[in-house]
Amino acid sequence: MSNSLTKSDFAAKISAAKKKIEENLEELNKLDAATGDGDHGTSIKRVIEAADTAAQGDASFKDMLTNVGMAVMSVGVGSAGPLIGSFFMGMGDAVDSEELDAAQVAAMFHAGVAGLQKYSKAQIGDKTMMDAILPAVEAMDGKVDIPVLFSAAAEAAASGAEATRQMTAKFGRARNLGERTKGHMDAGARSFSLIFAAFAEA
Amino acid sequence: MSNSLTKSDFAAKISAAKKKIEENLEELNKLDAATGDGDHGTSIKRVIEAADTAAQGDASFKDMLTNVGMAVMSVGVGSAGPLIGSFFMGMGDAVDSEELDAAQVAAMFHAGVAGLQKYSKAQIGDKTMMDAILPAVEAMDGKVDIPVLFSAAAEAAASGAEATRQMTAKFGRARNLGERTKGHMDAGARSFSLIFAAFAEA
Amino acid sequence: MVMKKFLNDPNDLTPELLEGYCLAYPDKVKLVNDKIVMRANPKDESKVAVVTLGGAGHEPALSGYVGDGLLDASVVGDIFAAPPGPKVLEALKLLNRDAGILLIILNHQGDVLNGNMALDLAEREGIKVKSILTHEDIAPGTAAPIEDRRGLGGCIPLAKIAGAAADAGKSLDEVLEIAERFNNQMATLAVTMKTATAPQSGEYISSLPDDMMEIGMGQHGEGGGTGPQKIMTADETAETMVKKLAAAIDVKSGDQAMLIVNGSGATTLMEMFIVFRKAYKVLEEMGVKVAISRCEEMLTVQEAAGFQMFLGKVDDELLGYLQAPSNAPYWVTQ
Amino acid sequence: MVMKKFLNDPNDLTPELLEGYCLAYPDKVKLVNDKIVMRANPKDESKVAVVTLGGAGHEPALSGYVGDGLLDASVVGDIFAAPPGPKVLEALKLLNRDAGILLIILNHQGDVLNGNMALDLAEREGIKVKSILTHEDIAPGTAAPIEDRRGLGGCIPLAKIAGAAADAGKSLDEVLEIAERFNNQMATLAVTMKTATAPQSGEYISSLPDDMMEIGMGQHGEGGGTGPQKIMTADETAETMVKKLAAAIDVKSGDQAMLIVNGSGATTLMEMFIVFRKAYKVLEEMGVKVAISRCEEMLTVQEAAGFQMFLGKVDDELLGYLQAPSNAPYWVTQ
Ligand SMILES: Nc1ncnc2c1ncn2[C@@H]1O[C@H](COP(=O)(O)OP(=O)(O)O)[C@@H](O)[C@H]1O
Ligand SMILES: Nc1ncnc2c1ncn2[C@@H]1O[C@H](COP(=O)(O)OP(=O)(O)O)[C@@H](O)[C@H]1O
Ligand SMILES: [Mg+2]
Ligand SMILES: [Mg+2]
Ligand SMILES: [Mg+2]
Ligand SMILES: [Mg+2]
Repeated sequence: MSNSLTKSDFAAKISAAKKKIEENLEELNKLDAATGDGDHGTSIKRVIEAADTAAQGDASFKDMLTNVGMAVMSVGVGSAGPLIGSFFMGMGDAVDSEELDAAQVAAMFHAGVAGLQKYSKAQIGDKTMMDAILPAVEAMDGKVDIPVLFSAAAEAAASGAEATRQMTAKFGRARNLGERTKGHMDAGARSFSLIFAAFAEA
Repeated sequence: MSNSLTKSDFAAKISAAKKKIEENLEELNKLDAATGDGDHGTSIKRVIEAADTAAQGDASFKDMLTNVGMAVMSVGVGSAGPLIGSFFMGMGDAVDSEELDAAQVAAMFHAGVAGLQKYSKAQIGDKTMMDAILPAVEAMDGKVDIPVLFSAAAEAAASGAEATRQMTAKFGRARNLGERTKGHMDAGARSFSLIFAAFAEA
Repeated sequence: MVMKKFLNDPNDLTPELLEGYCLAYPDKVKLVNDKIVMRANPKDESKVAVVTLGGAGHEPALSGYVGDGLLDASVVGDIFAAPPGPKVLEALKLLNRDAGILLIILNHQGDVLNGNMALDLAEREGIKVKSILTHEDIAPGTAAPIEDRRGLGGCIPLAKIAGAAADAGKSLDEVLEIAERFNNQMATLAVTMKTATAPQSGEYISSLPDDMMEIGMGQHGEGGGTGPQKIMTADETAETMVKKLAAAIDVKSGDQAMLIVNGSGATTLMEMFIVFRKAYKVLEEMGVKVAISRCEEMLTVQEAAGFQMFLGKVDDELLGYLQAPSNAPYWVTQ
Repeated sequence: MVMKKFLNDPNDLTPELLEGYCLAYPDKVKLVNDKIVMRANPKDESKVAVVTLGGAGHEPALSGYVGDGLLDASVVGDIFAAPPGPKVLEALKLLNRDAGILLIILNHQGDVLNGNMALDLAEREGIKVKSILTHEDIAPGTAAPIEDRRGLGGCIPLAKIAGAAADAGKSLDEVLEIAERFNNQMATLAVTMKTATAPQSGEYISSLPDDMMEIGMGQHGEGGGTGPQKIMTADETAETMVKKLAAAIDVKSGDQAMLIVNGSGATTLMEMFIVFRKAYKVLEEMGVKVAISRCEEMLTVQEAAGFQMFLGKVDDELLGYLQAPSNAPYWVTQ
């Protein structure tokens, strides 16, 4: 992989993420069953499949991201749609060329976080997907090499997801279980550790 | 026991029947559960308790039987109420004195059967309480000694009930199960074998 | 095992449920003589009264259908047990009128015995009453003797028709004739997935293996069906059942029908809609017009999973009565 | 294990149930753009429209309450999942009018996120819409932050009030004010005895030991309650719950209230009547008048056993709207 990210590079990463999510579907449903309603695997699968389909067209990189965002929002899987949809929509705001260097990739992901935060108030430590996403995007800062950037993100997402085991859920359905959520990894965080891992591998 | 049957003799027999039914409540519910809805023990218990209460007053023998019949009919336990109620009501039709000899006792029970048959078309072999009642009442014919009359009735009721095991139900809820009722003793027949046994013992 | 039900003393089940019911809908129904549910606003005595009887435990049936345009009274027995004949007589006495009374009896032995006893007693007292026996279960086949064809949920639309005709001022003979017409062209078939617990004893009523269902079970879990079979899809179940029903009442292209999916208790309305959809489509393909329908719990069997599918052929007059205004707690039509 | 449900392909659940529903009540509701249930006879555009959104799997809620005098539309998501914001926007566009639209959102994160997104998008398109958030669950206590107080079945009587006020010609601000008044004086508490199976996966949603029940569980079987406790009698359960509800909305002697016992699925109407009876009596002792009530399955959780008890304080105006004529399939008032 060259040291730039094009639309088709990113589309390939999304495809890889889709494959990885599909492979781990059962585990994700089980994680959500422990603290929520047991559908997160199915939901995230539908989200990432919608993203993958929307990423295929011949729109510009920017428009591709907006399309992916809208497609994800329209999936209709409860919270995951609007949250992850606004993440991709947000990314689109920061992209204006067809080839990004490492700093631009990091900026794209930061813009995604900004989009997501319009809808979610969850912070690090609240036991949500944020616990994987926020450290992953932080870890991209200052990287010059794109593969290194994605590996760092994947590593940070993985340990962020791991850390959710010790946390008490503050958002989503799991919030109602309070202390009883301790000891279980958050399903959404696990999804994003898988997604960032796929981004790094593809 | 003398060789005549008074109202209080018969009331004592009803009390004995009540005791016997109460002792065998579970078995009767279980028998009905196999071929019906599992409530026959509870139903016949309520029937015989109502009969016992109604038998206590100081009415004439004839009126006592009518009162018992009406009380049983008013119990509200599905089929058992009207069937057994009309059995006692029918008995009342045949009684006109306060002391009956063996032939009059047999006549009283035959009149009971006639009352019952106004409402039930069940015959011997149809796997109902008739399979205990009809042979029991037949067995009373020609007896001169009242204890002998009741022993003969009890014996006939017992073997009549036993014989229902081989039968296919033709009446009541059990009818719907058809062939599947074979192998189970009929609950109503078992009740009357217990009742006639108590009549013989008291 | 502890029953998973909200109950107090099992002996008080029926009085408590009736009291709660009448407290919930006091503008529509009232409880008289412990076990008789009557309209809160009785109709004019010049009109025929329509009465039914049956055991409790099937809520909302039968008492849920007492109200303007529907039943005048329902005489309630204990759980799954017919009320005693003398209690039915009390209701007939309360509603005694020159116009007469129609007594709807469902074909279950207890109901028939006690209903007939009440009719005998009423006749002796000079009460004008006629009866109609519903027996629309087609599980044993339409050629089966009447004793084998149980009265299932079809008594409810039949009561709606009789109630509307009576409220419209028809004579007793006319009400009976109209109700009999419907009685002869209606059919019900039940299917069960999970049996229920008898609320007094906590015992399971019958049972079904985990992967089995049974078509044709009675509404107390008693048999009568085709025996346990592997669970089918909603579409297969609906198609199998509606075809049998259509054949039984001989509906043909151009006919109008009423279609009801009546839930037994635990089966969700979601499933009932899915079943209804297929049954409707099968009828549509046959050219039969579903002119009126209901999808809800009408006559339940405690927490059994399953439903009764009902199909009745209707003409414009019957349809008019089915669509006429009514104000029973569980069947309100504007 | 095979699920004891009548289903076809689990992926088709929602479209099939919606199609079945609209086929069963074609004179009242119709399906638009796949997932929007609208009145078959739309009301005059001069009147405020009332819309809600929510996942399927809770039938008859929410779509069962679309009809004259009640909702104008319900936007339906997949089983237990909020519909996407863009789909909600479609409904708002279809009902766009100068009089404005009231969007009722139940406080569940998915509904809130997608509802808010639709509101954002609608604002950009110049659609006049305001929203109201129901959050009447008192399981976490009334002092708990709003995020913790879920929107349960109370959205249905609230929709009845908003729908009746809108149909009566009230302005958007007036409808909102009236609905908010009720919103601030209503409370719901749920109790669960048996959890349900998710119909897509066949998995049990949560679980409860054989001799346990839980007060305060959410309507998807998620927790939030006081934890499992030994099964209480119907009277104890009713008394415990109604007292908490009465305290939460501070009803006092002389007040009028609406009381609902809303079954979760497998709990029988028999049990609900018994529970209602005791709750009514406790209120009566407090001097609170139950001015209107319902006992039925309104917002279910598949075949879960349990119920939601709802208590709302009403004044004559609110009571008038609750009693006003309506013709939704699952809430008909003459
Ligand atoms: N407000 C939130 N912000 C960020 N992530 C959230 C939020 N609420 C929930 N999540 C994430 O969503 C996951 C659950 O997703 P999913 O099961 O698809 O949605 P639902 O809760 O609608 O069933 C949780 O594990 C958590 O990571
Ligand atoms: N038509 C009938 N004639 C005589 N006995 C009958 C008839 N129908 C049913 N029985 C008897 O009644 C018994 C069942 O009684 P019970 O369980 O109390 O009534 P139910 O069927 O209403 O639950 C049967 O075992 C049978 O002996
Ligand atoms: Mg989930
Ligand atoms: Mg029985
Ligand atoms: Mg139910
Ligand atoms: Mg979900």
